Amino acid sequence: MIGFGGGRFDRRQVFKGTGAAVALTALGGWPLPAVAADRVRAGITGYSVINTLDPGKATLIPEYYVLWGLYNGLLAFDEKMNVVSDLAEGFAAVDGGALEFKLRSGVKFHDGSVLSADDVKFSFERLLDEKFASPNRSKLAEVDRIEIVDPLTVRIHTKRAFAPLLTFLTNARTGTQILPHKAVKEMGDEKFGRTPIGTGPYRLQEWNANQGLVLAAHEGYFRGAPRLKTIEVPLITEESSGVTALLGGQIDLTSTAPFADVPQLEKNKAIKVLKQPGLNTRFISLNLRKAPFDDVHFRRAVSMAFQREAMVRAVLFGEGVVTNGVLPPALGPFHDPKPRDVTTFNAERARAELAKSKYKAKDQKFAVVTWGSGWWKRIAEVFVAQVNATLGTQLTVEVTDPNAAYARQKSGDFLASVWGWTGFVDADEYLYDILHSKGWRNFGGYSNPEADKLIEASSRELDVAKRAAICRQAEALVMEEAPVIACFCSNIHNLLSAKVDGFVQKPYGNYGDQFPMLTVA
Amino acid sequence: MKPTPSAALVAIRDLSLSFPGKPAGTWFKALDEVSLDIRPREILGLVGESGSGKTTLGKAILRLHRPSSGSITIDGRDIAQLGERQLKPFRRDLQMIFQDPAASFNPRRTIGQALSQPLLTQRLARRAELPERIETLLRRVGLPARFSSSFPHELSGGQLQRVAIARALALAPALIVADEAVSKLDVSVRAGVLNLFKDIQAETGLSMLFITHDLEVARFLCHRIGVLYHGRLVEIGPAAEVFSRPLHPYTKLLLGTLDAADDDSGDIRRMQSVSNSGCRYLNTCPLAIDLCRERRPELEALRTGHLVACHRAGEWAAPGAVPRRAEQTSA
Amino acid sequence: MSDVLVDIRQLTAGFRSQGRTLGIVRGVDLTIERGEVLGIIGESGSGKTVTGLALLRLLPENAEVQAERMVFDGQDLLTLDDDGFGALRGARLAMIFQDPVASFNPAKRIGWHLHTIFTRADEAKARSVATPWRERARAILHDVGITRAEETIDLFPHQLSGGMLQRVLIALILALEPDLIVADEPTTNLDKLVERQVLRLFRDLQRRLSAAIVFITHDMATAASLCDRIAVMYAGQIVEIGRTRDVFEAPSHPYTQGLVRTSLALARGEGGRLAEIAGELPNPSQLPPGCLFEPRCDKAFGRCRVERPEPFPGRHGRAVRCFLAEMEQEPS
Amino acid sequence: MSLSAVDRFLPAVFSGRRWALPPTLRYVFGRILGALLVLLIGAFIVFLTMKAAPGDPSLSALGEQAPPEAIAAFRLQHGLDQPVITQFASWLGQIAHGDFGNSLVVASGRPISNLILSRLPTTAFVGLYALTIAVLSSLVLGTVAAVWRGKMADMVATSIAVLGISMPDFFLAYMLILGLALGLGLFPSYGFVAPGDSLLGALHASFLPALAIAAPMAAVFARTLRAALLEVIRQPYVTTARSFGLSRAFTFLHFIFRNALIPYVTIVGLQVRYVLGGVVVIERIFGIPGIGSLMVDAAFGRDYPLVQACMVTFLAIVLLVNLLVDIACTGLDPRRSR
Amino acid sequence: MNSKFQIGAILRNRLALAGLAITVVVILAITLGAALMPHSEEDMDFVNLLMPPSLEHPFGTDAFGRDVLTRVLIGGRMSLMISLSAIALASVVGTMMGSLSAYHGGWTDAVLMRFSDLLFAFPSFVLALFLMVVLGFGTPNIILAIALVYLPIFARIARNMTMLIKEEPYVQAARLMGRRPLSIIVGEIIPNFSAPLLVQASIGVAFGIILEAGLSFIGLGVQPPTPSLGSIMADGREYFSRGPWVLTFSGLAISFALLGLNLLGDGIRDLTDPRLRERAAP
Repeated sequence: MIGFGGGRFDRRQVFKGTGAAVALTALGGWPLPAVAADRVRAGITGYSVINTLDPGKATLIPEYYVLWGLYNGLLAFDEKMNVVSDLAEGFAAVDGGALEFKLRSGVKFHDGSVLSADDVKFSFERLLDEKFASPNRSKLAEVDRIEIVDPLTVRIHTKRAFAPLLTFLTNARTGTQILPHKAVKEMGDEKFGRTPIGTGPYRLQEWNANQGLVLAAHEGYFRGAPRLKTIEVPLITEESSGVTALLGGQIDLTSTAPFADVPQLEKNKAIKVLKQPGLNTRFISLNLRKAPFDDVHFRRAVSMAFQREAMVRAVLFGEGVVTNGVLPPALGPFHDPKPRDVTTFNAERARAELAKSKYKAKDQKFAVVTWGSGWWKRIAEVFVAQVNATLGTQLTVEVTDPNAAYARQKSGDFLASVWGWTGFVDADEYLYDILHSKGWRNFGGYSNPEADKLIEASSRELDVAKRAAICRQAEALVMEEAPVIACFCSNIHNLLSAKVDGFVQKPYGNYGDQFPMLTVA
Repeated sequence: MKPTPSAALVAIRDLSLSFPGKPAGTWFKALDEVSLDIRPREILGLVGESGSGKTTLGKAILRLHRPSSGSITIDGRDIAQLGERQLKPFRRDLQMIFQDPAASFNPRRTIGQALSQPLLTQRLARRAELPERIETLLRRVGLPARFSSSFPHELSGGQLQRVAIARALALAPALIVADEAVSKLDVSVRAGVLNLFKDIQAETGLSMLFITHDLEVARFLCHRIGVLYHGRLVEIGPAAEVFSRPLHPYTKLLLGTLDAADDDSGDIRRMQSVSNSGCRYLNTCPLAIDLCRERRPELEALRTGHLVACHRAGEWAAPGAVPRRAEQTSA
Repeated sequence: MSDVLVDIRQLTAGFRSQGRTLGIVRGVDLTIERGEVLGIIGESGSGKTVTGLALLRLLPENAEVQAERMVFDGQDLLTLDDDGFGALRGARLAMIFQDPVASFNPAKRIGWHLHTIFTRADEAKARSVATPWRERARAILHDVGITRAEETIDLFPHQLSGGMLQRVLIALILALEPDLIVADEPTTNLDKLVERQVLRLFRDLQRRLSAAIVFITHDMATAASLCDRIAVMYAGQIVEIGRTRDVFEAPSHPYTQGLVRTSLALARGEGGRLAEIAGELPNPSQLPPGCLFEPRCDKAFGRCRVERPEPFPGRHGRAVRCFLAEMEQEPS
Repeated sequence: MSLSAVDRFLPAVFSGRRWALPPTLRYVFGRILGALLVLLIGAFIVFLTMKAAPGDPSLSALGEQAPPEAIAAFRLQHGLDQPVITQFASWLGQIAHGDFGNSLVVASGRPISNLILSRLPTTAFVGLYALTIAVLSSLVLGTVAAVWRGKMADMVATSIAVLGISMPDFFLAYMLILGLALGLGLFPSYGFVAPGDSLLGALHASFLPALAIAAPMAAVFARTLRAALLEVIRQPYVTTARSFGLSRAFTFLHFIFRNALIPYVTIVGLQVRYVLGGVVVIERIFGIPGIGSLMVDAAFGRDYPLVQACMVTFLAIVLLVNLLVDIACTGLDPRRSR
Repeated sequence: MNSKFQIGAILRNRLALAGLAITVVVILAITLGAALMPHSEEDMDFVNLLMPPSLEHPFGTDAFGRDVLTRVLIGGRMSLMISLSAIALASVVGTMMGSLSAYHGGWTDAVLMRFSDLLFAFPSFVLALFLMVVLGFGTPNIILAIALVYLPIFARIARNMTMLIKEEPYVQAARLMGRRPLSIIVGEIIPNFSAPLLVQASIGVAFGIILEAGLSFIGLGVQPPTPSLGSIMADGREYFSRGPWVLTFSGLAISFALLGLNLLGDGIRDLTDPRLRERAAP
């Protein structure tokens, strides 16, 4: 059966053409509808899997992309990454170290129920519940208890002063978004993950497992119904396919862009490219328990043996900045822009450090683990090529798949592996998790009691400037020992069709939270 | 009564062989309890239509097939169920000449290589002796020694069949099975090869099982003739006897002394023309009676050394006797 | 009106292969009279099949056929285009091949073949037949001795034996009612018993259609039992032709003599040794300069080695390609 | 065909006289039974092999940032801590009830059967589309090449065919995108339209992927058809048909083409394997939500149950097609029915 | 069946000649040519990243500034090596498997053929993908995966041919001499279907290259920095719009090599398959 899309198309127009080619040209793009004033196709590119839309269970970036448009947190980040109010009108420290949040009144969930302090308490306690086994539990690990003062006031008591808490309550990659208590209880966790209900500007209308989702405007949104009635979110595995889809008018914006294409895309008047250094860190993870990386001199030698600038050019096509540690520039005061010797290419010093180490270059024939076929692989290639050239080692690249790579990280079955983290909004997630001897992402087994103390102190310091200073100090101390080989921080990108406006990019790669801001010409 | 084994070079008793048939799970009885002796220094002819089991019998005797049951006794040893390894010593005594001379030789080996293979395998010659041995063999079958370096496709069918005889002779076997050995040859060369068979048998005194569908060739060459019909040996006897006084109705049909009804009876393949109970020839036989349906006839000696498997053959045996046709008997 | 149906002069045929042409038939002269059975005997490679195929213009594309004259019933075949020839085939000329199984379209039932041929025959004779084809099919199958005609019509070729299929082929020819039938070794693949029956059918066929038959065979006995005249081919030439009785009782060419001696000895059941023809057919690319049979001939003399004999005519249409025959006929 | 050896596995009762099934039915029945047997063995081997693979589904399911306690809970919940044999037994038990279990990673918690059922029509559509293009073009190319063999037309058709199989489908896909999508803008370079929504739209949207899959196949088909036609032309029955004076058109259609279809259909059936293989990469390039891209996602995600289900599905499709081709060939070639 | 073919015959067959010529050019290019290239396939040049084709770099440079032509030549060598090894493995094991299975029949045959049927029933790329995920990455595993995909094809050919040839009188004659089965299979049977094996092998090598390229293309390829044609294409795909020459030239290189192998395979088939030869005489 041939359907003609509700009369949008005139039969004669199709067949008047002189040949099949003409007819097909006339059909170009059809029947995928052209951008309509009330809908936008916001492709999630580079990913194909969304498992859950339950913030308490979410782990994957594309999951967050969507749930940022479905939920709100108590707080949010503004364009400059300042913490601002969201569901909470405001907050204040009360005596005894607790934080008191005053909720907006009249905020409605998608199911029409009204937000109350009980929902907040429920959402956080659910996250804290060990049986629930939330991957985001660590965000609230320092929370002692949650107290309902009145239906619109809630107090969060922490075990100790915990500076990162405020950032962890934002609508970012946190999992602390607020859920409706009653609805979750009625549905159960499993079902809720698939039919989510939040306070956000959009609600889930349709979800085809790893094909895409359709979001519909939440008419009762507390900031007013969003302009766009429908957001279609196709999942596009290949980034480059995302670009061709955008250029072909099949989607209107993308969540990422292939680094290589950015310069050309910037020249294309039909689209807009938004970019900035993101909240991410890319490094070579080393296993400090095994030779040769148990030797600090060898680590330093390797760290000084390659040009990070060349890596940024060859791997990211210039779409990123070199880093001297794990804290990315987007963290503002936490980032120390001053170059460090140990993370700066210097062939002579590298060889000098190598000479000091107990290992000989020619004995080093191990593989640097990486995965995929994209730029993750290229990091390892550039790294290995340069280190071999500088030090005379015979390192190789071992490409595997992300799962195997991660499994090997966790089990310690690696010597060096390309690694990195993305979307962390608080310095503590970088410093403590990766470099503290008890940090659960500290796969290399690095341990420095002095650094541990500093990192712990930083999380207790509530004054941002002071806390940043401690963090920089800790990072400087750690990086001298090169427990990981810092490489770079990559830019984040969004591609927008020229017709789309209103998208404001934030360094953690906010996507869904901008859906209500979008306008279509 | 069965042939006495004492005089036999090869004694075959109740040899049966079945192949898996279509549809799966059924079996096709290619040989059905065949018993016969191959005597020293004789050429035994085996005649019958295509599909009668002549070739199968020949190959079973040579153990190119493994019989389902029955025995093949050579030198007092039953080789019917021996494995390939145990057969090796018997191999040199039993050789075969095949119907298609072109297919009898590996196209990639020269005639010389083909002739030296058996000698080397059975360790009958050292490498140094080979050229001389090959030349002798080739001369023996009337071919020039220069053929030694030729490839099979460079020789004609007649020449190749001579080489095949030479190859069989190389091992000085006691028995050669020749399977339609002249039927693919051109008329003008056939006579020469037939003469060669006759000469060689006379000179070496080996025995020969000569399988053919050509009765004239069989009469020319063979001392005794056996007639196969659908896996059953229906008649066996001295060549002159069988040709001049055939006992089985089928033999008579073959010899043209008894006319079959000139129609398609039994000719449609899917209609099984071969009877599975009683006498196999039942459906085609103009002389069949109820007894033929009920009991399978066994080989019996009606004259000295002339055996036949037919309930009504006795009626022929007396000179001048003619059995009445089936219609009359059953009426 | 002449009784000559086919008149061929100097037919040569060969095959192009890898840039060369390999000659197979080398100057065959042949006349076939209406209603006669002409046997062509010879061994494989002697060119008898190619002669037959050339007669019906059925040789494959890489074949090269030339002739001085090819006349069929007063019609010059050499100037006839392919469509014109196609109209002759099936209507006036027909052929039966060696392998009956391979002659049938394996995907179609016997009835389909018959039906197709009825259509073709009616079209060629420009007639319409009211009888339903099934009835015609049944009748014609009965004519060739197939009693289970009704069943046979619905069978596929592979379900029939070679003998049955050869009968059906004969039925097809019967339906076509041609004037000339070329039968190429039609009984070679059959068992002796079936062969006898099929040969009998051939005699029937010839009687009913009063068609001329060219019967190609390598079997002397078969030829003798069926044919009015015999042509003996050797290496692409007719070495001897004449009335069957003449050729068999008094073979003139040494090759014919050899063949006849052997087959007679076998037929009579004589013991002792058979007469042999030594040697092999000549390689078509390395023909002897003189008589083609010379290398195998025990009667060859000097002239045979340098000169190729022409056919020397004799009585009753006899012709022999041998200098000995010439000498016999021209007493000097 | 791959199933021919199955006969030997069938107990004799099926061919015995007690079962008075007509031969064709018995044949089909035997084939189905054989296919099921292969399917079962295949499923078992796939299951065992997958278990031996490195990597951990819990990690992919929960993401890189999952803490250890979540992983332990996940493993317990999905029975991954059970012995392999127990897992296989329970898996087989589920399958018997038409339940492939739930996806662990790719679409966590969803029933795999739903997932596959939702993807299958897409792959079937693209695959059949490609097959149609390949069959139609190869019929023309192959016939032209055979009829005018040795002539210019043959050279052209044969060259196209050789070029067709010399180009990897994914390379061709990119060249098509470059030329027809990005260059001329005739077709979309990405995306899929369900034929249920709009058949014309679906044909348009899937043209490039279908063409990329079809091209190498069309080449193989055309060569097969050419060879088959030339083979049949040499058959004695064709000469016989000519000797009867049957017209060229009739002879070609009923004798030559008709019988050349037998090897042609067999090859078309065999090539379905390649269609399905090609679909995997092509679906990924063009973003088509079919079973091929599902398989890749599942493989990369170590979604054990899903990979197994995909492999079993692929196996089932191939076996089904083989079965159909077998039956079709039995229809085309009466010699096949015993 | 006389499956001997001579160089002279190849030269007379235009297709086979073209195939042979292309294959020779390819082999020369990836051996001599690669050795003569002024660039190294691994040396990175961060100044000349993604340079379009020029005299200095006829195929341009890639994201690391490496010369694409050099990489294509070295990569071609790698791809051919992988495919050749895989096909060699598959043909030797498959042929022995098929021949033994056909020669002995019975349960050996049933089990071996069942196994091969099973491998054959999976779409080849899906099977290769599955095997790669199961076996893990790395060149030996690619070879193994491709070999396993091709194993049943060779087993099948060998089985069918052995089934036919083992009934040939010359094989029977060899048995009558008392020769051992293995000696007969290796000495008498297999050489007589070497032509179809060779045809299948040359086509198999072509498909092996495609298979390897396909695996590399979705990210399961050989380990860097060693290039293979597939991994070069996969890299090129990453920046296809920025430097289309990388994907295009490596793709064309594959197509060229495959063209040669396919033509050669066709040519050998034409020359050796008696059914395809015009009848010289009836």
